[in-house]
Amino acid sequence: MVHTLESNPWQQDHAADLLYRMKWIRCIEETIAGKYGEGKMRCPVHLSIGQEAVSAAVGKALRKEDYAVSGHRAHGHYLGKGGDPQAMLAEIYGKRSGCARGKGGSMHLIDETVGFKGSTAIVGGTIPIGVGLGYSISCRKSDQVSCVFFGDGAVEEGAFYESANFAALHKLPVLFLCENNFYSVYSSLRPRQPEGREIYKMVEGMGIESAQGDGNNVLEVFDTVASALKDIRSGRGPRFLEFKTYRWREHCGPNFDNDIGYRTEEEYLSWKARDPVAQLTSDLISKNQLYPATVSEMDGEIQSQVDQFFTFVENSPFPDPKEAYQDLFAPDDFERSRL
Amino acid sequence: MVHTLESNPWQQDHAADLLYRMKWIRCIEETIAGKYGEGKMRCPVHLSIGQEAVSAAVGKALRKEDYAVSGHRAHGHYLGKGGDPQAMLAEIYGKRSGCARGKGGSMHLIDETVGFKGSTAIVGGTIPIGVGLGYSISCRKSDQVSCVFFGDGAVEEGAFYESANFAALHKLPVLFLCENNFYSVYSSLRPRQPEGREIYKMVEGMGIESAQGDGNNVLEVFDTVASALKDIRSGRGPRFLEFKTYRWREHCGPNFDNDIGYRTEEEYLSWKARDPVAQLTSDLISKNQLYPATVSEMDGEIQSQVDQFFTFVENSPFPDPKEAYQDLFAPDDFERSRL
Amino acid sequence: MSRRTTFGKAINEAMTIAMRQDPRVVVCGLGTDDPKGIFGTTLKLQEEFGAKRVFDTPTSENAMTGIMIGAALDGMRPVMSHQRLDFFLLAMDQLVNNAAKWFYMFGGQRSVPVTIRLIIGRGWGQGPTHSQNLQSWFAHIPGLKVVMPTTPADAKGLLLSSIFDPNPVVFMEHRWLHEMEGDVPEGDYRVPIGPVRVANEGNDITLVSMSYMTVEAMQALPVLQAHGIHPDIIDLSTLSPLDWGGILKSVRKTGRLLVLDTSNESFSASAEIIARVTTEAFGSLKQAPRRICLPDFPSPTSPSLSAGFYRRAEDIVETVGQMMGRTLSSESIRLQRTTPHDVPGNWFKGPF
Amino acid sequence: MSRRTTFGKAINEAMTIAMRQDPRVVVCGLGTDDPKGIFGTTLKLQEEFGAKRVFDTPTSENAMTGIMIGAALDGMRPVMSHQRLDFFLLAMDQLVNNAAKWFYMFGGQRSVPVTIRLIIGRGWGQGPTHSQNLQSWFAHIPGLKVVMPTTPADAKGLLLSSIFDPNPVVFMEHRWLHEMEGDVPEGDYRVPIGPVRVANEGNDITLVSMSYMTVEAMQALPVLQAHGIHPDIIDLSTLSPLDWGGILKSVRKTGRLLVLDTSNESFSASAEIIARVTTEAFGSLKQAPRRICLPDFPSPTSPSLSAGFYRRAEDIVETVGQMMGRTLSSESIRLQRTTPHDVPGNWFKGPF
Ligand SMILES: Cc1ncc(C[n+]2csc(CCOP(=O)(O)OP(=O)(O)O)c2C)c(N)n1
Ligand SMILES: Cc1ncc(C[n+]2csc(CCOP(=O)(O)OP(=O)(O)O)c2C)c(N)n1
Ligand SMILES: [Mg+2]
Ligand SMILES: [Mg+2]
Repeated sequence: MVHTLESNPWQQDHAADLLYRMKWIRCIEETIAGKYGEGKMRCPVHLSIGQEAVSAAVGKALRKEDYAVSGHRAHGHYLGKGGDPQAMLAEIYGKRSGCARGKGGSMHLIDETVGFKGSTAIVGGTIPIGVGLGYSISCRKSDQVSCVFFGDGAVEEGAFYESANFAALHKLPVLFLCENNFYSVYSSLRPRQPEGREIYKMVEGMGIESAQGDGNNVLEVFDTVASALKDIRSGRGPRFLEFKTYRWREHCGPNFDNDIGYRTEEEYLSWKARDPVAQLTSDLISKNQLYPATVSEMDGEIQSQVDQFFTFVENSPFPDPKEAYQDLFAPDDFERSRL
Repeated sequence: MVHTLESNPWQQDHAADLLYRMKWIRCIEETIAGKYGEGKMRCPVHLSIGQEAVSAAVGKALRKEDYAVSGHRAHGHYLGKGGDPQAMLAEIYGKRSGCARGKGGSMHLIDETVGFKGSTAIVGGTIPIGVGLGYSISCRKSDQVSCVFFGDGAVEEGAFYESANFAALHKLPVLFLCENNFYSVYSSLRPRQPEGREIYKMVEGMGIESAQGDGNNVLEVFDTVASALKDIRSGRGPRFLEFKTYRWREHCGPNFDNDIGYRTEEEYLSWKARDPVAQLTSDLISKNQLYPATVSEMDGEIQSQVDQFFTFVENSPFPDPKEAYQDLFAPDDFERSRL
Repeated sequence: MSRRTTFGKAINEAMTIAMRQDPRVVVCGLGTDDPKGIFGTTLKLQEEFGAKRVFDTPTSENAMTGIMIGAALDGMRPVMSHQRLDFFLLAMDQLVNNAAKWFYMFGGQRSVPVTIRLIIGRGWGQGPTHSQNLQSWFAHIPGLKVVMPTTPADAKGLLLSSIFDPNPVVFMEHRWLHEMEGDVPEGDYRVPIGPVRVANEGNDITLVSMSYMTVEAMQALPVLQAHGIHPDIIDLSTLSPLDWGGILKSVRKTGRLLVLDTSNESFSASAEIIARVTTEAFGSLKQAPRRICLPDFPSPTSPSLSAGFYRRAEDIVETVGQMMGRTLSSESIRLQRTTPHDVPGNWFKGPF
Repeated sequence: MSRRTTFGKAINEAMTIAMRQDPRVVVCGLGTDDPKGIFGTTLKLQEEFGAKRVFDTPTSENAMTGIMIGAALDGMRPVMSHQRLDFFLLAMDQLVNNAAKWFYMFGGQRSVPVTIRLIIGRGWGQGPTHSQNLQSWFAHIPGLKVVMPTTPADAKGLLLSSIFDPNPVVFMEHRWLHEMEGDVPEGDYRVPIGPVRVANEGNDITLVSMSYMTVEAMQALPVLQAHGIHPDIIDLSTLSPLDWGGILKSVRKTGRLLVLDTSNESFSASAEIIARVTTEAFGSLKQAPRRICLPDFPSPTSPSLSAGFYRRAEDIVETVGQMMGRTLSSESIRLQRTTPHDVPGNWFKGPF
């Protein structure tokens, strides 16, 4: 049947595998965007189209048993980590087969089978969670890493700073992964952070080794992340990586919104010209590492899978309304003993 | 009668004035310590004995119309800023003439007539308040400065970080004044902040010009603060100053507690040897800038004033129990129109 | 003079009038000056009043609250907006330990004239952390005023009063009200903080309601009236300090109390209404008071789970019927609904 | 086998037993390993279990809560302590948006077995921000269990149950209980979270009480008995989920309800007790329920202001008397008091 991200036909070829992973995420999100207007996905969705390089590279660099957590814009992180795409889509459609059984929607993704421990809707809310996973890992003396995805806006929350301090203090195996896409909703960095201050440099001052990179260059992202993970696994404490990138569509929802005034069409086009998928594709083709025909094959293969996902999900049952009143508490010992 | 800090007989002599100011604070706090066991000061008190240099120097360097806010250990900051000592003591004794009418106690000092806008009991809680005062000042285009006193522990609160970011972003006239006395209650820095990380350097990374100094050298503190204030007043944004110093007595209460195990007697003695009051005294005497007799005169003058304060306060009336049920809300327009 | 306008525009108008009148009024919060202007409520403010008085902020809810408290202590009158109440949970320390207590704990010297707008989400899969109704939390804290307007006129009049109130005011706006229309007086129109609004007068039963639930109550009204049941509908436009006189007067008249609360049932504001009425007017009660609230669960996201989760006019009709010993059909209300259950009206295109 | 020990030592014992039994139990919070050991409750833990499992933390209440939630999501069972509930206001986002909702909002997959100890201050000039009682806040949030033991045995048994409960538990300790003595069973003694504790059985009136107020109720008891009044005293050792059956059974028997709450009156937990009893057992009530709470003001610092602020056994006796139509003297209680009003006993030397 459909194969998972890890069993894609190009996985043996590093660059092609990364391309596949980016396309996988892109295709799923583009299809969401295309169908959102039908009104069947009745929850806010934050698409990461344009930002796939980070999701793909980090997802590949992490091991399956590593942990990841994220925020509102988590589709890419979840899929990149190997999260079940049908369960994600079903969640967005509010179906019972959703990864959170319809309780959470797009902003609450989880797939514990691949270490994706959860994404939530409060900006910065999972940063401490990810650090706590790191603390737990360190108690178990395992060589797992906990990866925390967040944006440039989340950096402004005190929770980020407090979490960074604790991770540095206890040298926890945490990868702080900041996607700086220059915006928080419709706000540029200007009303939020001092001019000229680089986020990664500030974090360096907090006592965490940090670096910055081009978030649209998937090969570079992979290498940077892989080397940071090696450091972290060897017990050298947390690392902070900032990748500059750009979201193409509106903050929340399926449309483009460069016309409404908070950013310019030119800015968008300049970033679109640096599309991580197109860049890698033309790069590989020009170097003869990939045939144009392979690209089409890849696209076709992915699209047909994604179509199957949507068909399955659209035909999946909704949860019974009564399920709204289930799972408030996990059963405690006394309840279990009564069962 | 009694004269205020600003009208002390030595105010024309810079160094002697600073000495007077330190002694003023020291004497009041030592007297509190001596009398606390009587059980008449029925609220927690956090003494700053040993840390007077910062309070004295900052208080002198600030103008009366500048603002200051502080936290739980605020006696020195309040007195240094020129706060009414009787009103402070009355507050600690729970008397109606207290600066907060007995509602707040030692941890809630206020004297708006000298710009001391308030100290509160939640660690880090007034840091944003002080930045907000700075924002308001900047709206009024006045050249006042808002000085925020806090400790090394408060730096760990996200509120500090968020406040620093906002102050840097808007270039607000705020002086962040951190007294690093190496402890938060009975906790050394070790379980709280990464080893080797200097607080002022971290804050530099947040985008605020920062410096560190010897908090027991009152002349140096004064010069550092005066120069920072000049920068701030000229519109160059906030400044962060970290002064290393040491509290002599227990975290809260009148006793010494070097025996209970969280710090050593040796450590205490090494800091006591650097007593800011004794250091400046011997320095001035050795340079013939001060006669020993003057020191005695100063001590006598201060002690006799302080004794008068205590006598006055101890004989002051308690608030009427009914006052507990007053001043929940300031009267609004509708209530005022009904009066 | 009044004219019809929406709840959201009435809020915008109140802020505009306040800012024109008093240079100490400043407006901030995430997205204040962005193209959407917090559901339209802050549009044009920055153009008229400049970037120093109207500004976007970092995502730092806790410190920003403290910063505006600090500004208020220096005489400014800040209005802060949060697009969801849920985000404001980050700022409870500043709200409760500083704003609510400053005037009292410093002996009545300096009050904190800050207004905090909190928007309550609902529908379109807002889910567990974008649709909380924590009015009972705020009302439990001595020193806070808590305002929850339902009509556009109250939104305007109470917001102006909140801004010029010398005390901290938590001003709660239900997202489903922003596009609702009503008559709104022009100019500096103020509604006092405190008195309840009597939305309908009747003798048979007292409905005490708040915010969007009052809209549902008003939808239930014609059906009840058609069955000869005439309720007092009391809208708690101010939740704290609460106008107990207004409620008790009504219950003493009707002898029956049904409370409609937008929040989860247990330990909600509805409990205080029932408790206070029972302790003070026990003898007037003809029967046990009741309440209609949300179940004690977070709000689920899926439309199939949220469909039955929220209580609506139908439930009010049925419960009132039960209390009056009648079986009332709410069929007509159900038939009138032209929009899916998870949007407030056809104007709502999601996502927030 | 049980022996007499204090509430504080019982808590220490519970943590020791839990840590011995399960390596996933970790204990942290400001001052956990300092010489005072959080009023003695965490003493010796680090010696026995090491610095990785028992540790002091930075003053970062919000992130530390999230960090321990994260650890719990990976199977650990953290116990966090806050020397004052008031400090924990900084962490409401993590508590309410993450801990309380995680299990539900991810469809019942992964629960959060974290226990959060909150100490409620009182007396010796703790003042407005060191003595808040926000149990009604926590109890209003679906997904949180809220425990408030009064006796040393309950402290031990409920803490052990809390630590091993798969859900987040807010465990509230009144500072005035730490030195109180009682019989405490040895070993792994568990008290189920949920059932109320019947502290006294009687037929005349139901006193529903919580935490330290139950101590005051027990002081009132002999005076009431001496006047032939025999109350049911029901101690809400678990506030949520609440054992309504236990309360209703009592009120159906006595027909009278007096609720004793440690918090400010309006919108407090007492309101929910009265509201629920009234809606469900209206017919059994012989008269209006009443409650004894703190006035709706922050706690003042000066001893002359706090003296009348707190409600005590005297007030209970008088109110019960009024409800029973009797004038009862509480003189004997007043005479028995050998300590100033602002300390729990002569052992208390301040400052916290
Ligand atoms: C605490 C909190 N404040 C505000 C919001 C509203 N909000 C949702 S997404 C978002 C933008 C965050 O920006 P960033 O972290 O850069 O992520 P991006 O959307 O760019 O991926 C904001 C402010 C929220 N969800 N939570
Ligand atoms: C939010 C909060 N957490 C914890 C406390 C308890 N507490 C009171 S004083 C203090 C120490 C703070 O240390 P520091 O900021 O260095 O000030 P210092 O006492 O050394 O002057 C702590 C943790 C508190 N008051 N508020
Ligand atoms: Mg961003
Ligand atoms: Mg310190």
